[in-house]
Amino acid sequence: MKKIMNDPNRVVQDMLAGMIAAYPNELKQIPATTAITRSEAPVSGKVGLVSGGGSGHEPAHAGYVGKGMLDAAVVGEVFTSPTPDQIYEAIKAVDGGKGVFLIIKNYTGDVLNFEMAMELAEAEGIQVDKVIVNDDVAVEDSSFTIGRRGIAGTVFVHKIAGAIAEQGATLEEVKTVAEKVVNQTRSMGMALTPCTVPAAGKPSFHLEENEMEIGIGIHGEAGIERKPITTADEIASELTEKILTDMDLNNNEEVAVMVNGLGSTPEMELYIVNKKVNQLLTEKGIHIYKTFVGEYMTALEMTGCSVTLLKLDDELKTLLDATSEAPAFRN
Amino acid sequence: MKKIMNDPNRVVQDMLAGMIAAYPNELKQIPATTAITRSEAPVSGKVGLVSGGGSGHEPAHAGYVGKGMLDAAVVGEVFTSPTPDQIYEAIKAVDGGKGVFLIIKNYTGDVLNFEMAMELAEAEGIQVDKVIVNDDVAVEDSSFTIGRRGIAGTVFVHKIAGAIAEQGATLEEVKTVAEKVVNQTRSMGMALTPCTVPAAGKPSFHLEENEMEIGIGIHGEAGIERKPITTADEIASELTEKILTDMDLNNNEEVAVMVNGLGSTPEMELYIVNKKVNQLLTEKGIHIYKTFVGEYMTALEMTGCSVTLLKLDDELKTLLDATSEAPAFRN
Amino acid sequence: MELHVKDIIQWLEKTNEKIQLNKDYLTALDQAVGDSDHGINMSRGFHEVVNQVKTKDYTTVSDVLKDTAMILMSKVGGASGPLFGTAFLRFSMGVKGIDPINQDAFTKGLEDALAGIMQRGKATTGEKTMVDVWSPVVNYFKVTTNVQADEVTQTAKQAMEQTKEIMATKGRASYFKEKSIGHIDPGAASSFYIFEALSEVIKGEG
Amino acid sequence: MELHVKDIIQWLEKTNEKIQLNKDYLTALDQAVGDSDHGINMSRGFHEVVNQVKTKDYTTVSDVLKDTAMILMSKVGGASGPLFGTAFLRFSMGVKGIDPINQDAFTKGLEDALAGIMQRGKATTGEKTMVDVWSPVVNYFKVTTNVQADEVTQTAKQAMEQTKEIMATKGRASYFKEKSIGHIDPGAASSFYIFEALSEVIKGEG
Ligand SMILES: Nc1ncnc2c1ncn2[C@@H]1O[C@H](COP(=O)(O)OP(=O)(O)O)[C@@H](O)[C@H]1O
Ligand SMILES: Nc1ncnc2c1ncn2[C@@H]1O[C@H](COP(=O)(O)OP(=O)(O)O)[C@@H](O)[C@H]1O
Ligand SMILES: [Mg+2]
Ligand SMILES: [Mg+2]
Ligand SMILES: [Mg+2]
Ligand SMILES: [Mg+2]
Repeated sequence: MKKIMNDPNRVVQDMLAGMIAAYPNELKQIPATTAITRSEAPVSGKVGLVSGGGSGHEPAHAGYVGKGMLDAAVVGEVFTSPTPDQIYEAIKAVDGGKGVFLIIKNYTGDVLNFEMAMELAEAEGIQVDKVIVNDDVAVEDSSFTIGRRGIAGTVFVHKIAGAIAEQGATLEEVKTVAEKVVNQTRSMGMALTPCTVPAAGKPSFHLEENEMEIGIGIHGEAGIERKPITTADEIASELTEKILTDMDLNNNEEVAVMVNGLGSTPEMELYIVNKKVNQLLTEKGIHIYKTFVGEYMTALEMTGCSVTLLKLDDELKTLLDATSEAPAFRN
Repeated sequence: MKKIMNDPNRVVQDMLAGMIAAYPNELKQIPATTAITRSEAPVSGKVGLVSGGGSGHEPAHAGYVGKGMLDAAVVGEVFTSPTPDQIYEAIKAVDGGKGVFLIIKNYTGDVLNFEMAMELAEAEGIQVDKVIVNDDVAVEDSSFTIGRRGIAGTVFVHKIAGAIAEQGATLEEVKTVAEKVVNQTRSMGMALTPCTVPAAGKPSFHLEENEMEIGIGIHGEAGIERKPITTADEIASELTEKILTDMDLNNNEEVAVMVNGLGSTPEMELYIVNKKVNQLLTEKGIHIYKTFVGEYMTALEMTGCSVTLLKLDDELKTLLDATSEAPAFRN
Repeated sequence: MELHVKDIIQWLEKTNEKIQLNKDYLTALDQAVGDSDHGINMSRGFHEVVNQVKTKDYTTVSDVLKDTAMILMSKVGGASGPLFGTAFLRFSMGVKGIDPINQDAFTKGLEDALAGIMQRGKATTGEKTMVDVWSPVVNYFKVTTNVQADEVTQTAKQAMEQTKEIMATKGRASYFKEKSIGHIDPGAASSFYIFEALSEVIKGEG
Repeated sequence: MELHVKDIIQWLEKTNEKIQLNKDYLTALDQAVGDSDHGINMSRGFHEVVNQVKTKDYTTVSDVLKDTAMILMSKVGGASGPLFGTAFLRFSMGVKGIDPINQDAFTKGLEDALAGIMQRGKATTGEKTMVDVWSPVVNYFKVTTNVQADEVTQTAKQAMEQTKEIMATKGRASYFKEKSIGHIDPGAASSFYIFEALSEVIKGEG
């Protein structure tokens, strides 16, 4: 394991200190927690947006805290959901009287911890609602599974729910649009090399020199298939086709595209993937409204990428284009 | 070598196609070249800014093309300076009648190719001037060497020269401010693991499992020292101290800080480095005006980071804060 | 069987020792069917439990267990944190007002704890989770007049090893589908340490 | 010695063959003291030279060399592109109006080429660059009444190997300081192939 760190058990604390040092006017840390809020939180008369999860996915989630996006992000240990007490502190800190909305990725740990925090907050009389993001089509979505994982598509939920909340929408309106985004977002990823949790010290899985894994999760959870590495075009096609199979997308409909790097993949390669994704969609008559290429939801230093499609309508386009001042999402 | 690509000899073409596909309204490619300009180029009455260099440093340089920053970036093969004919095409394409300014990193190849292009353009009656960026304090700056390399600090030159050009400054004014930035910018980097040029197929150097290299170049050129990996705090201190030794920075002066990832380093680790950089500067009474943490000037999938300090005055602060619409630098 | 505050604390301490000792092993189990953090999570949680619990003067078993619950809840994280937290919280509530606790009270506590896990995790047996260890242990306590330390360990151990054969349908391991077969569930293993520690406490008090 | 258009084209073809054959070797040399691209750069450049030159009908040696220069300039990139480009451009200018070229003309061309490299690269001998091969070869041509193919190869080869001993003070290799010692300079090696190819052409017509 080669990492630039001090104590592997203190990476989260050190990272948060480094973030606050970088954005002293924009972000603040809730004392004695690993939760980060916008400096002006709570914004009165605005629904507060809280997301979070394990760390190791940077810039998710703290990088998306800012005007037009999240009010707070709760940061867990590496790949470990934050605990209810921390989430509860974040909820209290961003409650501006109009309720608080939680954006949760569909992992057992995240769901349990956020739900417990929600119960604590409701017991204190704070109005809380939530959405659970499950965009990863690599996992079967049936009643026999715990359902799909939340991956890079979560960033679209942050952006769009954040935009409508910023406009003064009610908790219910925020929930409605967030659910729409969740319903219209699909993603899938793949990896070439594993990543190492700092405190574990060893790679979380192994791939042969010529192998890749299609459908892998952002914590290294099993994907659909391990097979020899193919070309960027074939990888892009496989991810895109799998997503399209699961999406109700017609000719002439509009999408936002995200080609997301998992950590170690050079941006050059992400653009190479985007070339093919763009070509495939264009051939099918699908109109690409906006494209995002970069690192939005990583898995430490995993090598690989994911593709996300978000089906748009006029409402979502306006919200996607709205100003965001979050450090990791400026437009 | 595990890379997401099609033909290793076509990575640059594929990448550029993917970039244009991502930003069809913002960027365009000069036909039959590997040069990218803003879609509105040439902007009449504005000095045209051209930079570039080998590819593999993404988002540099094409990611910095946009209103408020560069007018064009000329993209060479991986780690290989672009050729004079390509640079010449870019110069012609962004000449809005007020002259063209070249931002060149101090490598023999870049300097030779850009200078030859400059001669070609001047022969055609285009007014051209240039600045050579040499921020890397890992290299001795003496008459016995070819001088310091240009690394991540180049992005500050793009940003600030871009801002003043956007305001309608003359070629001479652009040059004056660009030279000021070059004089007031210092950087140094380090690496934990090497990178592989796609067409070469093999890592460009080797580091032992417990080794790091301090002062390494962004193409893997030798640094100052190879030694066992130390803590993030020690790495941050070593880079920062070396930079400060070479900078004329007094108590109460202001700087911009950039903690740049070389490709594979998780953002988490960059923030851990920033924590210490921030602390060191603060202890010395140096005021941090703005901090940039992320991947600005990479070396394919090299693991490591660099620290850059830019000494600011009121003029530079205003220009640093000016709006940029470049895909990789939004503010 | 009669457990006083000091026995419960000893139980927690012994659990902690085992978890620290097997931290890397638990993480390795989670590497096979999860995200490589279970040992780290449990180690962080129980370390803190032991650290905090020993600084206080407790008069009731219920209070010790309640603090344990709150600490696990706020220190472990992931899926196992709220689950073990809920388990100890329900246990604490189940034995409230009883001190020291005899086998009946302990059984009631365990039963409530298991119900808590199952409810919180929406899980049942046969899904390759900690439930697959808690359930047979609870059952053993319910059907056995005179609980034997070795039988507790035995029951928990067998149950833990049995999770190897199961295909996960809950938690992160469920993403691994068939590939989850052949590996012990990490939460089952840490539950085993909890019961092995318990058995040693029971043995100690004779 | 008398070189016609066809001989010059053969020279370029033979150079290309050698460079393609040794592409990985040149890149490996650049790995030690540079950025791992020299073989790739030269291979791309000479491949294109040979491709384009064979499609045209040339009447003068100068024109072949001029096209070669322009193609190298626009295809090689890096430091070596403008340097080899300049070399062939000056060569072309130096032999303008002379066809076929005899030893004197060739020597004049080579001399101008070297001057071009040195001027463009602000380099002199002893800096571990291609200059350290071009310079002794030019010198050999200047002082030898009757140029011998084997002596050309010999001179270039020795000079190339000699670059091992030099500490680089120009180009990317200069960053490696003392560490550059012990490695052949990549541009010196590709220059050697150029002269080895030349020697084979001279021998063929000899
Ligand atoms: N729904 C559930 N019900 C009961 N136990 C569960 C459930 N989901 C997960 N677990 C238990 O939690 C363990 C994983 O814990 P841990 O690795 O700490 O959390 P995470 O999976 O969030 O990384 C599993 O081994 C399993 O025993
Ligand atoms: N200033 C210079 N003068 C003469 N030759 C030089 C100079 N700088 C570099 N070279 C030659 O160029 C070669 C490197 O070429 P190449 O690897 O293609 O370019 P780059 O160094 O830009 O990657 C060196 O081996 C050396 O022979
Ligand atoms: Mg986890
Ligand atoms: Mg190069
Ligand atoms: Mg886990
Ligand atoms: Mg080179």
